[in-house]
Amino acid sequence: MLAESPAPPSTVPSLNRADREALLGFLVGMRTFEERGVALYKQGRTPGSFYDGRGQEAISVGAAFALGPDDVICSPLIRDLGAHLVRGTDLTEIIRHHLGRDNRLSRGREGNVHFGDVDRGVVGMVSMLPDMMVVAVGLAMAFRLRRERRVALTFFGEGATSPGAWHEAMNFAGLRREPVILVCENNGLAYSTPSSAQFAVGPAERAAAYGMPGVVVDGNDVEAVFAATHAARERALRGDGPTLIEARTMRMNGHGSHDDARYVDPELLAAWAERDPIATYEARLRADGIDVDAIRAAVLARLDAAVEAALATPLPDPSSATEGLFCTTEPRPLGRGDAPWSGHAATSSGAAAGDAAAGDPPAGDTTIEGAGPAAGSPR
Amino acid sequence: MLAESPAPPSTVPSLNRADREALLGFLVGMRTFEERGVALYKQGRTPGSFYDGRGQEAISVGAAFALGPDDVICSPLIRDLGAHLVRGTDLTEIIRHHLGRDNRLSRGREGNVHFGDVDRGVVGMVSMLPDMMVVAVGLAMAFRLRRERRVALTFFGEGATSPGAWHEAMNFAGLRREPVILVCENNGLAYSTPSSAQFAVGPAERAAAYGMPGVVVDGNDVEAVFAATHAARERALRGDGPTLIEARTMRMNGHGSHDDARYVDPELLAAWAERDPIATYEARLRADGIDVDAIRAAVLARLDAAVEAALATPLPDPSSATEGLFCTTEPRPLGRGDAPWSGHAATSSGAAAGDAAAGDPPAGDTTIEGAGPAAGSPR
Amino acid sequence: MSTLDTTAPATATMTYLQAITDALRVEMRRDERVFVLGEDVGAFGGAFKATEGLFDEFGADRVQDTPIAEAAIIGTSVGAALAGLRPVCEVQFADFVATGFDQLVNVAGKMHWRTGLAVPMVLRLPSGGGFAGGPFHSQNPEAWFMHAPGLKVLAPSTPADAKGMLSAAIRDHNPVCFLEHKHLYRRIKGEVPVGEHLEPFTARVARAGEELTIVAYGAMLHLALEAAARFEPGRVEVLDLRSLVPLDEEAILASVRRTSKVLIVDEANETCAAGAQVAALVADRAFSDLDGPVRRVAAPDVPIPFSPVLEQQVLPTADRIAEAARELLAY
Amino acid sequence: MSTLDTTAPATATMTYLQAITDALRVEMRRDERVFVLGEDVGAFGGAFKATEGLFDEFGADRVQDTPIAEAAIIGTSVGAALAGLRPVCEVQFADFVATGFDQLVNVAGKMHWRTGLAVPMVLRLPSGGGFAGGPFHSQNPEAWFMHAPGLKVLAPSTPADAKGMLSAAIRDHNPVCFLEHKHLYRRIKGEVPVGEHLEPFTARVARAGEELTIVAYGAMLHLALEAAARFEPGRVEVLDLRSLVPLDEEAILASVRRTSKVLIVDEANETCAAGAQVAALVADRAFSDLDGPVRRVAAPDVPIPFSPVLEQQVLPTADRIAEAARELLAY
Ligand SMILES: Cc1ncc(C[n+]2csc(CCOP(=O)(O)OP(=O)(O)O)c2C)c(N)n1
Ligand SMILES: Cc1ncc(C[n+]2csc(CCOP(=O)(O)OP(=O)(O)O)c2C)c(N)n1
Ligand SMILES: [Mg+2]
Ligand SMILES: [Mg+2]
Repeated sequence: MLAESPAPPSTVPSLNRADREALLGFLVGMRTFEERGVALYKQGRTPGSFYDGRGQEAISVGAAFALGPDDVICSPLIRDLGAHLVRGTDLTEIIRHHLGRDNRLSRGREGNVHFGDVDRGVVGMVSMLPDMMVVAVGLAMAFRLRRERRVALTFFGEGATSPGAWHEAMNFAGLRREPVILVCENNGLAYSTPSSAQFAVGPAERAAAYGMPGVVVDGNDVEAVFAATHAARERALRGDGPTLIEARTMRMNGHGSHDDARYVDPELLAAWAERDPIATYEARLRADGIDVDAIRAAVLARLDAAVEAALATPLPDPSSATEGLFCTTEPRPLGRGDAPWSGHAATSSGAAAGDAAAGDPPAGDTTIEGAGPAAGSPR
Repeated sequence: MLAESPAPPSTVPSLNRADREALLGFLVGMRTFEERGVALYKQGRTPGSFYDGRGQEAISVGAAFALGPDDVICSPLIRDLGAHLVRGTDLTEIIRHHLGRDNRLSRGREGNVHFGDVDRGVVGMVSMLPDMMVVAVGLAMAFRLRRERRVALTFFGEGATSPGAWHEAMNFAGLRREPVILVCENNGLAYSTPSSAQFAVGPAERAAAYGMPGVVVDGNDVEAVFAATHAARERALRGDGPTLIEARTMRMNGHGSHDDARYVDPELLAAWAERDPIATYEARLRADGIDVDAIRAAVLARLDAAVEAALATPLPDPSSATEGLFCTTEPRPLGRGDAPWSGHAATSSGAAAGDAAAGDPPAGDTTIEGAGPAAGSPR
Repeated sequence: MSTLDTTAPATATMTYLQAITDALRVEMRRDERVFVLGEDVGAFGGAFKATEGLFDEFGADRVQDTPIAEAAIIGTSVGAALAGLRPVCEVQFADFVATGFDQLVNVAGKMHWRTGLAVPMVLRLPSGGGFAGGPFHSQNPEAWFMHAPGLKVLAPSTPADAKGMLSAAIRDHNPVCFLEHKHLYRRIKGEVPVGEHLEPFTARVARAGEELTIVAYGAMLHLALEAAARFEPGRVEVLDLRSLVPLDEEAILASVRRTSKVLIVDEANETCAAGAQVAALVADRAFSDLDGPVRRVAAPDVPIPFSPVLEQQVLPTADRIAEAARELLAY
Repeated sequence: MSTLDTTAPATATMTYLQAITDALRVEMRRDERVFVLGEDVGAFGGAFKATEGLFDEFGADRVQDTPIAEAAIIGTSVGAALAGLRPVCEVQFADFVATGFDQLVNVAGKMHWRTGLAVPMVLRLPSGGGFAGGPFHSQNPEAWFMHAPGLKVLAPSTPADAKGMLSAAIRDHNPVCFLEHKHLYRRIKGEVPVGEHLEPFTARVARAGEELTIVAYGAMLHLALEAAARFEPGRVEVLDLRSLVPLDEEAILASVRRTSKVLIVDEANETCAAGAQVAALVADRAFSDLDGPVRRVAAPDVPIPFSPVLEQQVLPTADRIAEAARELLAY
């Protein structure tokens, strides 16, 4: 038998009420954004294609929520909009990007979820799967070589465990104990291809073949994803190397908005719909007395404003297309992302994540802009 | 713990006296050939480079010896001359090839151990590791699709388990249960790089991550390698899919003849020298009353004659270099190799390998050309 | 358009995409060694539906879904080809071929020359831009293959050629990179011979003219025709290369000798593109016939942008082709 | 040979290989962000000994042995570069770059244009033939990189250039493919400035002449010089490209405008090689200055054979270059 769980985390991360409100804000933010995105695409306002992560919101939100500001995400993929929201990337910019308007993230050069945010420590993806995982291992190597207390985190689908790049990244990470967190979103499908036609042995089980723990987690439970990522981050910061987290979930829409996904068993979808990560979390928070409707309303208001602003944005200047192939000035460093979890608030570097893990956030928290439900909603 | 051994083979293969004589002939044939090869290289008669498999002879000889005539080897690598000898490729042609003379195997287009023998079901290697393993899986797929009772066998070093191609080949083989035998020669070194800098978990242990058995075998024991390969072949013919065989051994010379391998611990070499696959096998056969010296003499005589013939061969016609980039006639099919093991002799197709596994070969064996020690020595 | 058949076959109207599916179906019916493999090509019918219906007709053994692993798709195809089968593999987007590049150039391309073993396989590569696919879904990688000895490289522009050349590629004994332009899939319709149909790997005069030759292939052929139509009939000739390896050098030279001027269009990035090779050929072997510089219209050396306004700035357009043609005619 | 230094530095005699090692050492001493990685580059010093001594001086963190995994070598270098380090990675033979091709062209090459993030890394590629290396140890893959936007491509021919351009590549903010010709490693010696030494990414007139320009780079530069020396002094000019991306178009055009004739030499396979791009450039922008066809001497489109008698048939030789020059001069 392969080891499927790591040693228990040394500190149990705690989430306070504001954290939970924030998490729900991000979950709802991702869902509503993507619903709007599908609509804009179907209205013909979004060029190219549109991809969403319906049903998988808890993974990118929960994982990113565990990161400190100096950690780097490389890269959120097509189901991982939540990670961008947690890091604080401006919502209007993201919509501009999707619409092919001028924007700070991609200048119209890239579309759909192909973007990062240099200023917030998020490296944009390439399509080739899972190339950015290899790059994440390289970032982690740099952190290790410089003895910095930061980690890199990467996302990939279960289908993306088949390309050779996955193996090379796993081998480098495991062999050299790089401080990297490898989040596999196992939604059982790679486009139309079920896992049974993708591999003989599941991703987490395979982690042992690289000398690293493989942890299976409920990908529809945002707090479970958060806790697993937090533990993996602590392990990495301790110098113990990488963790593969396999978050089990279901892709509730087609591969992209062009795909009606007729090949998916409706009963399976219905069963997973019962476990919707947002509905279940909302119920839980509502039971705790949190004003879920206020969070929803705040998120929607922001989204409406952002869409309006984005639609009013001009297209990029055509002549800009050929600029900047090469870097001719001093390279821009990766910036620091938002790290909204209260456990990071004790320090601004995130270095003391483990230490600050327990208890409520100190007063005067400066990491999160604003407070209350709106703090967790996308900007 | 990962499973490191498959179900026990359904039939125990038996080796009769002639088989053992043949095995020793091939082992000695490989050793003496390569010693001569090093000398020719150092004399400046061999262009380019020279690679040998000193200390690893038992692996390619033992593995190839288990194959039936319709099985395909894709590909013997730089330590695997023995596989070519077992399949019956003409020794003079091989030397011509090494010397860059005109020859039927490569027409002077390729050098060192980069050759196959189309007529004997041996596909020549490319340098890129382990690309030919992927090709072997494709051959096996064709055999499966056509419901043929044959297997493909591939060789690779432990260092060649790091490239992405290895993972893709393992995944395709394990997932689709291809009839392929994956022989890993773990000599602890990849050029100057020890296994400790290559991977965190050994190759055989990793086989489980692909849903296939990983078998560790003493790579210096030709009969052990034969038995493991035989079992893997039976398993493949039963439709149960691939086996990874990790044959543990030691590279006793440098990476190539240009490399003095100063980086290898002399004590380690001395320890492995005690376990030399040829000396130990010779002692065993001598104890059984086999005339080892006669085998050696026969091998040497053939080698001398082959070297002489090769040195008298003209260089290829320069204008031939640009011919035949594309195939313009009906493709040449892969031919049938020698299958000298007595267990194959009952049938000519090798289909009954399992059935014929026990006992002495029937009289009137037509698979092996000739009889006695010379049969096993290289031609 | 010549065919190898001697009798004039019946035709049907098909899109470029339907013609490709038709070729696969006809060749699979004709030769049971032919099979297709790739990501999602099975019951789903492929990302572009090029293999639609084949799974139902031929079953899972001959229409194989694979894991996401381009090196294995190509490499196992090489193995199957060595064993005597005729794999037709699909890379979901041509852009992803870079992840299986080594198997293609080092294993497939060099096999016959090195060993005498044939590798009869086809690699279908949905390529090209024009629909806001962005930097990773718009590439035209053909020049990489042209610079790798041992690969044939085809890039048809019409439904009939797509069918005839894909069928001929499947019957060829060599590894063939078959570039099917995604932007033509559903936009271009034409008459296509029904049943067996083969096209040779040669160029074709798509429009005759006396004063200037425009050399193009794939999606660019249609822009070249559009640009040529803006001039008086008989002035601008358009040569559709169709095949890049082998390159129909005689057809190119014959046309340029007649017109004395040449404009070469590439959708690919300019440097070292197919058009550079055509320009080098003309500058060497038709030099004395030239009455003007060898001009090119190609994508500049940047990735293909997503936003349509940027993409149209980078990709050649009929306007830019016509403008360059006008200048050359006036030279 | 221009340098960016203003004072004339002291020089030492070095082989091409020693110059490379020297550049690595100087730059690693100068900038602690610089580190090297690759197969066997550590204590062993690399397959060609290019990193000899560096492990002892800089330790295992800055001179890293890697597993055999070119995609990971390149891809982790991209990551390290994004984090602000300056990786210099070695592919053991340039031929093996095909296994890491995707990371190079799709990740490294496109990063800055797409995201604004710089990828300051150098990929050292021991390339070229001439020593019976055979089909997999003799390739010249530079045209593939030239056709992939966002990569700089250098190919020095002298020890001083090897040092100066490698140092400049390490300080460049972009991914640079550095083609070091294996056959020059120990055969070519020259004076090399000691200490810091930078060369710009421009071409250089290696020999001045009035009647014909031979354009070459890498190992071919030496054959071109040998061929040029067979003619009267002042007749044949030899231009050493040194850098392929950026390509010094002005230097090429200026030379051809002066001489009116051009011969381009490629060790790489002819189709779509660097020389095809140079030919296309000349045929377009120097057309009116040309007094003869744009000729090329290049390897034909086959793999590079092992047996020296075959290899010499395929690779350009001084004889074949001189013969083509003679024909052009007489044109
Ligand atoms: C190397 C490569 N080959 C093919 C593709 C085309 N492709 C895009 S997404 C996808 C399916 C990915 O499945 P999975 O990794 O499970 O992610 P999911 O879509 O389920 O989130 C495929 C095949 C690609 N992006 N990269
Ligand atoms: C893809 C690739 N990268 C690099 C090399 C260069 N190379 C040739 S042999 C070798 C070491 C191989 O080690 P291993 O697989 O253990 O085989 P061994 O030499 O020990 O038999 C290396 C790195 C190669 N052949 N292919
Ligand atoms: Mg999936
Ligand atoms: Mg080894």
